[in-house]
Amino acid sequence: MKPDLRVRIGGLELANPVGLASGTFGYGSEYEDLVDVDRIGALYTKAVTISPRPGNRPPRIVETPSGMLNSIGLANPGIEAFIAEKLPALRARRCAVFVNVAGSTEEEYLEVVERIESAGGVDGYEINVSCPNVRHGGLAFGTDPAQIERLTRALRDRTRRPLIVKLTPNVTDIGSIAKAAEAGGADAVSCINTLVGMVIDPSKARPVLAMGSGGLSGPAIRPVGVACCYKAARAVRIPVIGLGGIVRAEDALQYLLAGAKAVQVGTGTFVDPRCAISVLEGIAAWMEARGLARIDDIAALLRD
Amino acid sequence: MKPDLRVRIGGLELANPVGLASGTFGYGSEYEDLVDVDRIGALYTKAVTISPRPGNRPPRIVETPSGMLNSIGLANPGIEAFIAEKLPALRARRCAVFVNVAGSTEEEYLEVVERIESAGGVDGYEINVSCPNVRHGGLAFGTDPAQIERLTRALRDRTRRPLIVKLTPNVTDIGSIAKAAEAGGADAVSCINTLVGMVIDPSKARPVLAMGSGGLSGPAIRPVGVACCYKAARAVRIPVIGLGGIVRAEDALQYLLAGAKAVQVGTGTFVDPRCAISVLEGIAAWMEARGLARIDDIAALLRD
Amino acid sequence: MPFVKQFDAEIIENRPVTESWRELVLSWDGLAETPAPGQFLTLRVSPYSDPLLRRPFAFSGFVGRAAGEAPRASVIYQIRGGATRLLSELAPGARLDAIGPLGRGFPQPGAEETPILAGGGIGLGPLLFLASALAEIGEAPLLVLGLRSLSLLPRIELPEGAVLCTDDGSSGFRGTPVDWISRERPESRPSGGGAAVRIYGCGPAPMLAALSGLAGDRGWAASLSAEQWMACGVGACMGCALPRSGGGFLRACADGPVFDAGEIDWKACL
Amino acid sequence: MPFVKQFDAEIIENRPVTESWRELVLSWDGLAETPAPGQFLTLRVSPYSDPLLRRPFAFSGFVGRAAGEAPRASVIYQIRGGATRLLSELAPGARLDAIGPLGRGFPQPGAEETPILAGGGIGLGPLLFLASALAEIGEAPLLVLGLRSLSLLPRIELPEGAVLCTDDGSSGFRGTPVDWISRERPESRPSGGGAAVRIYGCGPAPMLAALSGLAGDRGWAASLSAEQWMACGVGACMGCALPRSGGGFLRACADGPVFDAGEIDWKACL
Ligand SMILES: Cc1cc2nc3c(=O)[nH]c(=O)nc-3n(C[C@H](O)[C@H](O)[C@H](O)COP(=O)(O)OP(=O)(O)OC[C@H]3O[C@@H](n4cnc5c(N)ncnc54)[C@H](O)[C@@H]3O)c2cc1C
Ligand SMILES: Cc1cc2nc3c(=O)[nH]c(=O)nc-3n(C[C@H](O)[C@H](O)[C@H](O)COP(=O)(O)OP(=O)(O)OC[C@H]3O[C@@H](n4cnc5c(N)ncnc54)[C@H](O)[C@@H]3O)c2cc1C
Ligand SMILES: Cc1cc2nc3c(=O)[nH]c(=O)nc-3n(C[C@H](O)[C@H](O)[C@H](O)COP(=O)(O)O)c2cc1C
Ligand SMILES: Cc1cc2nc3c(=O)[nH]c(=O)nc-3n(C[C@H](O)[C@H](O)[C@H](O)COP(=O)(O)O)c2cc1C
Ligand code: FES
Ligand code: FES
Repeated sequence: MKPDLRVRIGGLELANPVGLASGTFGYGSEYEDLVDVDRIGALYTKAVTISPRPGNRPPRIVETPSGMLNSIGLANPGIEAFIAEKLPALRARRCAVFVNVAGSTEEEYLEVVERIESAGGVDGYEINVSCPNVRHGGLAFGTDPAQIERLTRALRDRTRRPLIVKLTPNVTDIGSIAKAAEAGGADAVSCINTLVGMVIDPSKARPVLAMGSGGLSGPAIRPVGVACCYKAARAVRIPVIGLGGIVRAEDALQYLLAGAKAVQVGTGTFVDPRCAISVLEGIAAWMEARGLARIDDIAALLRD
Repeated sequence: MKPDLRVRIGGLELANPVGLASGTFGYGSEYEDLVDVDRIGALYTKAVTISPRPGNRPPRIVETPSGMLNSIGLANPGIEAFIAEKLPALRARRCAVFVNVAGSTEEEYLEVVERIESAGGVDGYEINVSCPNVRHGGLAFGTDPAQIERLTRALRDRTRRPLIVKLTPNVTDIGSIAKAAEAGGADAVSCINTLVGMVIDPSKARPVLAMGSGGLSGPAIRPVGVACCYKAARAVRIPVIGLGGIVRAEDALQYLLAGAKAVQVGTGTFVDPRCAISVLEGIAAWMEARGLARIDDIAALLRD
Repeated sequence: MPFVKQFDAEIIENRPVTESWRELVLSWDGLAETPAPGQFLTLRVSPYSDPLLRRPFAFSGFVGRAAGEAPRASVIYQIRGGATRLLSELAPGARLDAIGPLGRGFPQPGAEETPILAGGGIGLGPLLFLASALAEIGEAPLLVLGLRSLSLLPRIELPEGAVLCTDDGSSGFRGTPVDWISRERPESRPSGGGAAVRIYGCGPAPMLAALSGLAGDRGWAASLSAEQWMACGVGACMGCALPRSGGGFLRACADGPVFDAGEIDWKACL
Repeated sequence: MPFVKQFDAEIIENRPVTESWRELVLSWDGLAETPAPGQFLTLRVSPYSDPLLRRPFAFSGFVGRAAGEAPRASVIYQIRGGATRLLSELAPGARLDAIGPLGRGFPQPGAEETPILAGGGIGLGPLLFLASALAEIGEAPLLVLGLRSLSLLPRIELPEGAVLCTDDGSSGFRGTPVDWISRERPESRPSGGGAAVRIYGCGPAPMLAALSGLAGDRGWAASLSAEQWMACGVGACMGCALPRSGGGFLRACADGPVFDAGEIDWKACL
């Protein structure tokens, strides 16, 4: 019997649990020739901010053992150009589309969501709270439960579409942050965003990335992501979406067993554009071999 | 001209900046046939606790991409057996010996240090504050600046030997923790300890480690360690000792450029027991090629 | 403690013995100590950081220095995951960073003891080594080997009289080595004397538990080789803990890998 | 947009052309589009996670489908770090996951433009490809190559009339390609007409900056191929940013790697 791969986030039904992570798949068209995006459950756009942002000075990426650092710096054309140039093609997608939203103040987040709500045509939002809050001394929104709850509540007032809060692992207690998002009315949390990291080139005696530090992603961080997901899934009742270092179906199964309802593939797409599709096929085959009917049945298997 | 490799931690002079990390080199004798320990700057013992601890149920280790998880669980013979059986050989070492100290309450830490102070023969202490504090709801000492400062101050009252506080990276702001250790009177901080991680075996639908989660070490975490070290070195004036994923001299140079005064090799010794020696030789050769006279000259090169 | 050495070994041979098994022969030129059956070495299979850790393998044979030829050590291994896959791709002439001999090997049988060697899977290598070492001191040890199926029989010369057991009955006895021994060797400890039999076991954990149970029932001695994930391989990291009978843990690498059956709680290893 | 494909390429040849350079020939059986000079492919060199990311390499040649033979694409690469070291160890017959053709290649020279191809280092491959493509359309392009020393000259057939420049004067002209061009080709833009010369440049960043400066001074056109770290190679990740003249950034992979000299702030790339 073919397993039922559908999963529900808020009021939205995704065809399957595999998504393409924000910042690694552009706005969906760049990988057109290589990936059949329509087979994927959800596409998360590169972060959109109120004003256009050129992004950080290069170099912006560097490889690390089993991972990579990036300091792209939210490079994006801004909400206006996003709506004019990117949204039409995204609207035509058969998979669910979540816009990843970023800002430096609460108002900026709200305005992006309001503008997209008026334009219509997307399925939901993923709120990137790893950005430094300029009003609060530059510490990221995502490290303070009170700020998270407040921001989520304000966003909740603006949209009935699914609202996902994306958690950063750079905190002492990810469970309390997940709880704050739930209290603020989020429909789901996704975790993890990148870990703060730095690579220094001894021959030049300076950091490889122009910005100094960057965000660590890829297989190197997978154990951290699975542990965060496990904790978050036990802290909240809303769905948890797991990501970090997924390159094979077994990696995604680790997240689903840890309690995630869905997963995302990020850096894995860079390594092999077919990654998300083969992860999806692998999950389905694994469920079929074990006679599991639904995605929820996976998490129920875990014996800890 | 041969560079001067000596570094100073508190009142102690180390012959060179390379150390062997706690938990990866036992009590110094296990690698006897393979490593000339006398060439190393410092040896950090496996954690010592007041009572003997058998450690956690196996499996205790699992490999991850470019890293490994461990949940050894502070397995050690306890302070009494340590003094009777391990200390005599450690005393005879030519390199500096730091005892890594752990406990579940403040009193346990204090008692271990007091007992060793009476016995004598070690060069200093490295305080492992990643252990959950049983009195404070199980959250690690190392995540709370107030607890760190208090514990450090109490330890400071018991010893004039160098006191190193070992920081965990599983916190929102490692700078504030480093500052608390400095305020409490620490002579140095070392960073980083392992990151919390988990690996689940889908075929068995359970975590590979019997304890569920464990500590991630090895090259995978190096970018996180360098970033933490960079931050800690800018937060405090006391020396920072860098570790996490060092396997080659260039890795150690990243830490020294980031502001560390010394480094430790942990998982790297498992991969190649000669690791610490070749790191040391590589640092010396690099300094010589650049005409650097002292270890401090390395950090001065950094252009950020 | 035996003297352990790290050296740059040359691959002399790396030959398929079944679909997923290989026999590796290394030039043991860094010779410090002659390895004993049951001891192991660790290999670093890649200069990259994935796979990262050294991998332990038991010796399956050793040929000392002969006229003009360096000593040779061999290993029989199964391709299981990343490191063994990489290892299988290395050609003769390639070099490997090796450390050994490590751990505590099999003890000699007592004067009154008949050795029975029982095993399967990755236990094959060390048992073959033990069989040839026993043959050299004049013993004619009985080797009882378990396989899932005949097609998995390695293309390796087995000692005379070796008993083959297959799960599917495709060759030899249908059943496990433990089944065979239980049926064919009903004798128990001779009243008043030492153990009649010493079991030497190496194989998957369930087989070790069954061998330990059988030996206990019959009053036989048993020396069993355990497997556990290892990081250091030399006793420093406490990673390879096995549950000790009566509480606490022993290290597979330094206290073992061969243990007297009574030392370990084999059931807790399952 | 050209049509890009991912396919399983077979290594036909992987031959040393200097101590640390190799020429790789792949069977381009996944042919979707014929690559143009200046375009590149990305290769996944290992199934393990270190090295992790795909690596970009410019085409150095392409031979279309001939009777009974699959099309072949070639690449000339330098062993620089982990991935290229691994790549150099692969034998003919091995398979590689390849994606291409990617990026924007070199434009054709204008009717009045004399093409001068200048480069060094890893720029050699794409310039050789361009030279042969230009020769096919009847141009006789001048190729000016820079090397640190004669001993680094690749064992590769160079087009007739190619000028060799060495930093140490061990062969040919002592100096850089930019020095040679500045001295030997003093002409500038003919009054009223188009550019007299189009520089095609590929090489290290300082050479590109110098070529851009020279072209600017002389009023020449210049098409320069830039290098930058890449993650996706298809324009999705914004990782390969290059500073655009007048602010903002362009993507090396999708907007380039070949740019009109005026598009990029080459000095800021140093
Ligand atoms: C003392 C000792 C002697 C050994 N001798 C041999 C031998 O002679 N021949 C041989 O083929 N193998 C032997 N092994 C096992 C061998 O070390 C592993 O098969 C090898 O490390 C697997 O590496 P890999 O990267 O290919 O597989 P991995 O990807 O690391 O593992 C594949 C699977 O194998 C299992 N596994 C791997 N290593 C261990 C372990 N140490 N303990 C328990 N389960 C494990 C796990 O279930 C894992 O999922 C021995 C192990 C020990 C501890
Ligand atoms: C469009 C494009 C075309 C290329 N064509 C060729 C080619 O035809 N032949 C060839 O030999 N190489 C080419 N390269 C460079 C090639 O991709 C790198 O040399 C290779 O990725 C190095 O991988 P590695 O793991 O061996 O070295 P690494 O260990 O990754 O790097 C070694 C050193 O090389 C430098 N480096 C590596 N990659 C880059 C990069 N992308 N940008 C800047 N510096 C870098 C760094 O200084 C680094 O320290 C091209 C690069 C690009 C972007
Ligand atoms: C190049 C790059 C750009 C990214 N940009 C964003 C972004 O704009 N918004 C966001 O929430 N996460 C962003 N991320 C984080 C990823 O979505 C993901 O959380 C992280 O990379 C971990 O997953 P992975 O290991 O599968 O890549 C980015 C990651 C990378 C590698
Ligand atoms: C097996 C193992 C045991 C460890 N035990 C201890 C310990 O007892 N006390 C401690 O402070 N750190 C302990 N650590 C942490 C290391 O000292 C070090 O901080 C960490 O592994 C990161 O460094 P690395 O990547 O070089 O291994 C242990 C690490 C490993 C891998
Ligand atoms: S593997 Fe380290 S103690 Fe056994
Ligand atoms: S490499 Fe991703 S946009 Fe160029």
